[in-house]
Amino acid sequence: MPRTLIELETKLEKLSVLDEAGNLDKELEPEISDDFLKALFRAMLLGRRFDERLLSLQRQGRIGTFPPTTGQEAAQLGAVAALQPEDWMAPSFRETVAEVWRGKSMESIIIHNNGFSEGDDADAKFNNLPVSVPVASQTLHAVGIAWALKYRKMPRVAMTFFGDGATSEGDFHEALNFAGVFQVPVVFVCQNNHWAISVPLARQTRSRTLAQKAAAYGIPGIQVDGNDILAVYSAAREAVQRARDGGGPTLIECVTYRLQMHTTADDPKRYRSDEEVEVWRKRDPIPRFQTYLMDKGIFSEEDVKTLEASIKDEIQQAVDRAEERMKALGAPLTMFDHAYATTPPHLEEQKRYLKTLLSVGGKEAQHG
Amino acid sequence: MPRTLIELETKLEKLSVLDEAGNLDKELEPEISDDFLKALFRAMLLGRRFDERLLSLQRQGRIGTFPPTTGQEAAQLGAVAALQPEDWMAPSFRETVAEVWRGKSMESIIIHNNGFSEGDDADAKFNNLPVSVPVASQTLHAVGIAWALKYRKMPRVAMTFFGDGATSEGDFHEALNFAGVFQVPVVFVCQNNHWAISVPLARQTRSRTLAQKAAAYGIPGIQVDGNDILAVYSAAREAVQRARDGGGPTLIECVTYRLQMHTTADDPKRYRSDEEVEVWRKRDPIPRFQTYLMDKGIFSEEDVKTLEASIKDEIQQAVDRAEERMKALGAPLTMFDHAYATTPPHLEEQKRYLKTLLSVGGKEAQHG
Amino acid sequence: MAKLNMVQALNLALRQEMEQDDSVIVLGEDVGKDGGVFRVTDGLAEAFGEDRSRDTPLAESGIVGMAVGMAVAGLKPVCEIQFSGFSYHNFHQIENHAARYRMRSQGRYHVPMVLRTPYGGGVRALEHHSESREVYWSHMPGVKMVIPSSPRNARALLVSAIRDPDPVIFYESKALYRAFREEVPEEEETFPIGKSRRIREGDDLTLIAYGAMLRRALEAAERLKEESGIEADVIDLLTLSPLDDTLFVDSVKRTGHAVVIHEAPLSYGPGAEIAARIAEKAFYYLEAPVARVTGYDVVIPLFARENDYIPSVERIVRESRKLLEKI
Amino acid sequence: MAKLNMVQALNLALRQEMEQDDSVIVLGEDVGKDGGVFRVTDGLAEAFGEDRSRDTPLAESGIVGMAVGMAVAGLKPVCEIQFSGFSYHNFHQIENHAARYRMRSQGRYHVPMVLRTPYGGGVRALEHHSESREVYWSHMPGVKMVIPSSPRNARALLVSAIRDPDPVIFYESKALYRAFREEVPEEEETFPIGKSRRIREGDDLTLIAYGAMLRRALEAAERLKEESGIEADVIDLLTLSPLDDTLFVDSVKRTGHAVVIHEAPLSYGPGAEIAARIAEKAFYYLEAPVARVTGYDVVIPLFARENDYIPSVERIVRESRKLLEKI
Ligand SMILES: Cc1ncc(C[n+]2csc(CCOP(=O)(O)OP(=O)(O)O)c2C)c(N)n1
Ligand SMILES: Cc1ncc(C[n+]2csc(CCOP(=O)(O)OP(=O)(O)O)c2C)c(N)n1
Ligand SMILES: [Mg+2]
Ligand SMILES: [Mg+2]
Repeated sequence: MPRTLIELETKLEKLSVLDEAGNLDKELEPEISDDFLKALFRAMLLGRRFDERLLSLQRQGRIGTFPPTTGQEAAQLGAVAALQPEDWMAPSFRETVAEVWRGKSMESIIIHNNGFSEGDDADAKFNNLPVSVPVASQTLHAVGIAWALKYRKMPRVAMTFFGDGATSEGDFHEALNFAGVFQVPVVFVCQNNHWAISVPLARQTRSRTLAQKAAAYGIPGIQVDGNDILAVYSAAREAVQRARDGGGPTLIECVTYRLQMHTTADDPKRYRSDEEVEVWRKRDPIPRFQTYLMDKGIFSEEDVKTLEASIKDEIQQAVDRAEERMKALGAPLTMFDHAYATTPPHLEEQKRYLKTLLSVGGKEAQHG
Repeated sequence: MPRTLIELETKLEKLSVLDEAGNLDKELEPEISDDFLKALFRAMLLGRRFDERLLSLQRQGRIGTFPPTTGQEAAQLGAVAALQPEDWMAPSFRETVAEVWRGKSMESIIIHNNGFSEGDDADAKFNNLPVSVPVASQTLHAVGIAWALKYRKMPRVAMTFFGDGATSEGDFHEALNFAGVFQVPVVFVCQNNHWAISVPLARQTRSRTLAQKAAAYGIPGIQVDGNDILAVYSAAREAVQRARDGGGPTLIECVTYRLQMHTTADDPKRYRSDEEVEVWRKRDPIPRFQTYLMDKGIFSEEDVKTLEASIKDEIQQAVDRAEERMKALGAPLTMFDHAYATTPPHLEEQKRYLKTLLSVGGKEAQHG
Repeated sequence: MAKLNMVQALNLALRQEMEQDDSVIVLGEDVGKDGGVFRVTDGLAEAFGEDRSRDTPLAESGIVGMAVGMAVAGLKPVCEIQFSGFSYHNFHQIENHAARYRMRSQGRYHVPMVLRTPYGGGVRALEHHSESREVYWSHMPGVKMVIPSSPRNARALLVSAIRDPDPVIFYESKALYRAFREEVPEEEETFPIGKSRRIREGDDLTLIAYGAMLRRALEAAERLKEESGIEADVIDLLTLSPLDDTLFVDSVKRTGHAVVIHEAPLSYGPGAEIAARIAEKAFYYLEAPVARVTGYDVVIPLFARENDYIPSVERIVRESRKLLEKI
Repeated sequence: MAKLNMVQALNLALRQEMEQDDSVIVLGEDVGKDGGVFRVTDGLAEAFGEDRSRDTPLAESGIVGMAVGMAVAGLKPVCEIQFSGFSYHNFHQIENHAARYRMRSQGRYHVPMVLRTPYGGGVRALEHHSESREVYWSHMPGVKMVIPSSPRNARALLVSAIRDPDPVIFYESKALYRAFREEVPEEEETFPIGKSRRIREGDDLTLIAYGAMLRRALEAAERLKEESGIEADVIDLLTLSPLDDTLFVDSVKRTGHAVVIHEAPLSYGPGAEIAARIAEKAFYYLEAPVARVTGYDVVIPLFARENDYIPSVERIVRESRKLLEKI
């Protein structure tokens, strides 16, 4: 001292690879096999079409409230694409596209969106936590999992997702601080979609970027164009690798946009302008990536058409299967099933009681 | 973009004015009147001697557990010295020196330390909150107060104190973030005394400084030598002025050291070395400030002696008054007094019940 | 008098209090432009400015901790916590501070704040959006716990809560928000916190409920009368803490039988306290144990099954009959 | 067998479980080198390494949220929250997550964690260091709530809690930590969670208590016998949730009279549930209402007055006599 500037111990960076029009910064292009690129594109498109379908199902009353993902496909997929199945994912509630990539069936998602806990099953091959509704709370679970992985000397990492709004919660802070102190293999992926329901980013925090919040924890932070899947993937791959190599946590801010309503119960017209949405529609991650693939010569208009058809089919089958499966669901007594490993006597008693109620009155005995 | 560094919107700085030996950086010397300098010195010394006296009272069983302040006088006083009485102070639990500066009587502190809520009275001239034991929680109250001050267009500020450990709590994060977003007149004073009970700073967070955590909220942060009252005062005055002028919040990290145990229930030998303590003993804020005053020619060895005698006297009187006052305290029924503005019927009933208990059995009826 | 649903009635209460008293400040997530996810604060930001219906960052402890400070400094904050399932994030700020500043400061400071939050099931919502945990707040010394059951009493109680010098937790049943309309006078109306109300008179049985379950209790009473000629006294608690036991104790002294109904889980639920009070104060009048018709001791299931969890009219009727047969 | 106080007995439980099972991880503030502010984790870091008795940053939600993740990933975390007065900071992590991962994941994940925390008054501590809020956890579906009353049962219950596949909240009475010693066998001993125990037999009256109050109940029973020839049955609940009502209900069927004792506030307190259960299951045996000898409905006063808040032996004796005179 006397009056000097504080130097930070880690870098705070920004990264973009493909611009809005799909033009490539050659130097930064990540090496990805053609097959993997195509798989990513399919997953993006499937995510988009599935979201559209869910929205129409919701409008028809065939599913309940859900949070759309349109516009955020690159942010989610670019991140999870860097994981192995045995790595862990701790999602928030808006990572449907990432969940499907990681083995969750669309059928289950529909069933979950109909209020059946049976929709919360998951592909055992993947270590995915179920969705977590309380904002930011799951970030701590990811840290705990990463702690366990490090303790068990397993070469795996945990990745957790959350929104811009989530960065305001105390749990976000505690998670990043713990991760920094314990240097555990966790990657924090913030989908900065500019809105937390009706609250715009500028009212969420005064910091210019969310990535710079990493400075508070002495960990690296990077802001990427979240609608640029190559940028997201590059940053995620780097962070995952660092975590796997014992280099500790990273905060990745993916700058993206929620093109739809917060959930189907929300009306965004109350708080944001169509013009703003239009600006972001032009930054849609899908056409941009498609341009890149076409420029690269590994994808044609024809391929897109074939893909659209096969996706449509796949979604339809999932809807059909879900609706079929749901006919057999609904037995209320299952509410007692997963309360504890062993159902304690008082719950057995309550279960018997509900059973009696159901048997005497049929459904009518129960419903108000 | 493409890959670039993130620039912060506010400065993160370090400041020191007097070095360990009391040598001055002339350029940075704040303008303070001689009388004010002397008043500060008296308060520092009084704080030290009072702490010593409390420790001996505690060892004699004449007060309960308390958190000593020795070593942190400059950090506390330098900060509150920048306030007006009508400004607000939201302390944690270790700001005895600051509280006494702001009108709290030593007598009350002794009474509080004996488990009497009557010790929680305060000088009505000052807007001080009572001590807050849950770590970091009071920082939010300061933000709320500052919000009210801004709303009411009052030219006042709120200052809140907390420790290095407190920066790990979610409430700290939420407080700084709210303060940043609302740009309210609040000054966050972190007394980084290197320990949170047995946990050293390096295990509390991976960030190299605590001041840099301000970057997460887009607000200015400054690290000062917390054992250098001139540095603390300079930084506090600047922050208070900025807040008063509508410039919003500041985070000040005062680097200091807890020379004593965490509380009298703690044994620091379990977790830290005498050598470490010795290093910090040499950085004691009091001799350093004394040297400065003597070098400045406004204070002599003789003055110190006179001061010590008057302080001793003042403390003795406080002890005597407290012990006298406590004789009259202890009526248990007061526990119902400040529960609600109007005591609801069930509490009246419980109060009557306790009254009966006390009257039938005397004290013995109650105590187990 | 206009016919209002509960959302509109609550909005009226806020609007009128904000008009009269510029220390009343609404704050919370999405309470500004959006008017709250249930629209309870609709139009307040337009009418009174953004500072008076203040959108905050997404942090419940922050909202409540800030409100505590605002209240200490003389304002009357009315926080909205978007769903009661997220009010646990601010639990420590209420238990450790809102409930204690008066005591801790020997009366110098107090915390005239309201924490409004939607609770309960029945609207086909996601996890954490349907539960009832009113006991947490009812057991907590230093706060008051209020649960209205209709648009009119919601409005009157919210006005009283805002004016109350102590912290009030105000649970609003989502199922009631738009369930029905009621005449709500434009003129000021308050209802004392800490008072219950008799809603229906009868000598055979006492039904005790609050919030969304009050309506079901009333429906059950009608059916008991129609189907079996049983006349039920129905008590609406309205305030859970401080609990007014005078009306239900008197009632049970006449009827000898009581059923308490709530959505919250059975064990250590509100019904336990009601049953204990009745036993303490009307023991020799009781002809049968107080029956508790409640949620089960599990987390309320996702919405496909929530109606099997929440006490139904049918179930209240059935348990009431069972109780009386025991005479 | 060694004579151990409760701190030592808990330490033994941790030590032995950690020896046997390297998935058992202690974590919390000051649990490492310092051995916990009450020394319950003394020596564990030395014996098993710092990762096994892990000092964390100062953040309760962080500790518990991290533990939830550790448990989901297959470890058995034992968190220490330094005082139960700070466990509200992590309330949402327990209510929203620890209690629900099993259900939410349809049984795929579960949360075998323990949250140990000192509760209750009687040690002349600061504000927030003396309260009893066991109801918050007892009412919460998906967790278990245990409160031991002696070194030996504390050790046995902690072993059971650590091995339990579901989350257990484990309240330790500070007043009991060093109050007395008891023979605690070196060999493994467990005690089933969800079971109460009869500690003393008698036919005149049932005293129901747990934690620190159990000792006072026993003392009261001795005095009742000596002074008035009254023979009390004494039941130690040990687990509050799931609540074992078999013993106390049976007992009341014999005695016709019950007194329940706790430090927690009266209203919506544990005693309410006990009283309601007794009424439900032994109504026709009850000769008087269940008496509740409890803390008052205010925040426990600072330590100069705490003994006027906590139920005393004298008060238990008095209320027991009053109850029996009513026969
Ligand atoms: C703790 C908590 N508080 C409030 C809510 C209600 N809520 C659900 S989503 C949401 C906004 C989240 O914003 P962000 O983190 O940006 O995620 P996004 O919805 O944009 O994906 C809110 C307030 C919640 N689920 N959890
Ligand atoms: C929320 C909360 N958790 C735990 C404690 C127990 N406790 C009291 S002081 C303390 C350490 C505080 O460290 P720091 O913030 O650095 O302040 P210092 O004691 O050094 O002044 C702890 C853990 C508490 N009072 N509040
Ligand atoms: Mg968002
Ligand atoms: Mg410290």
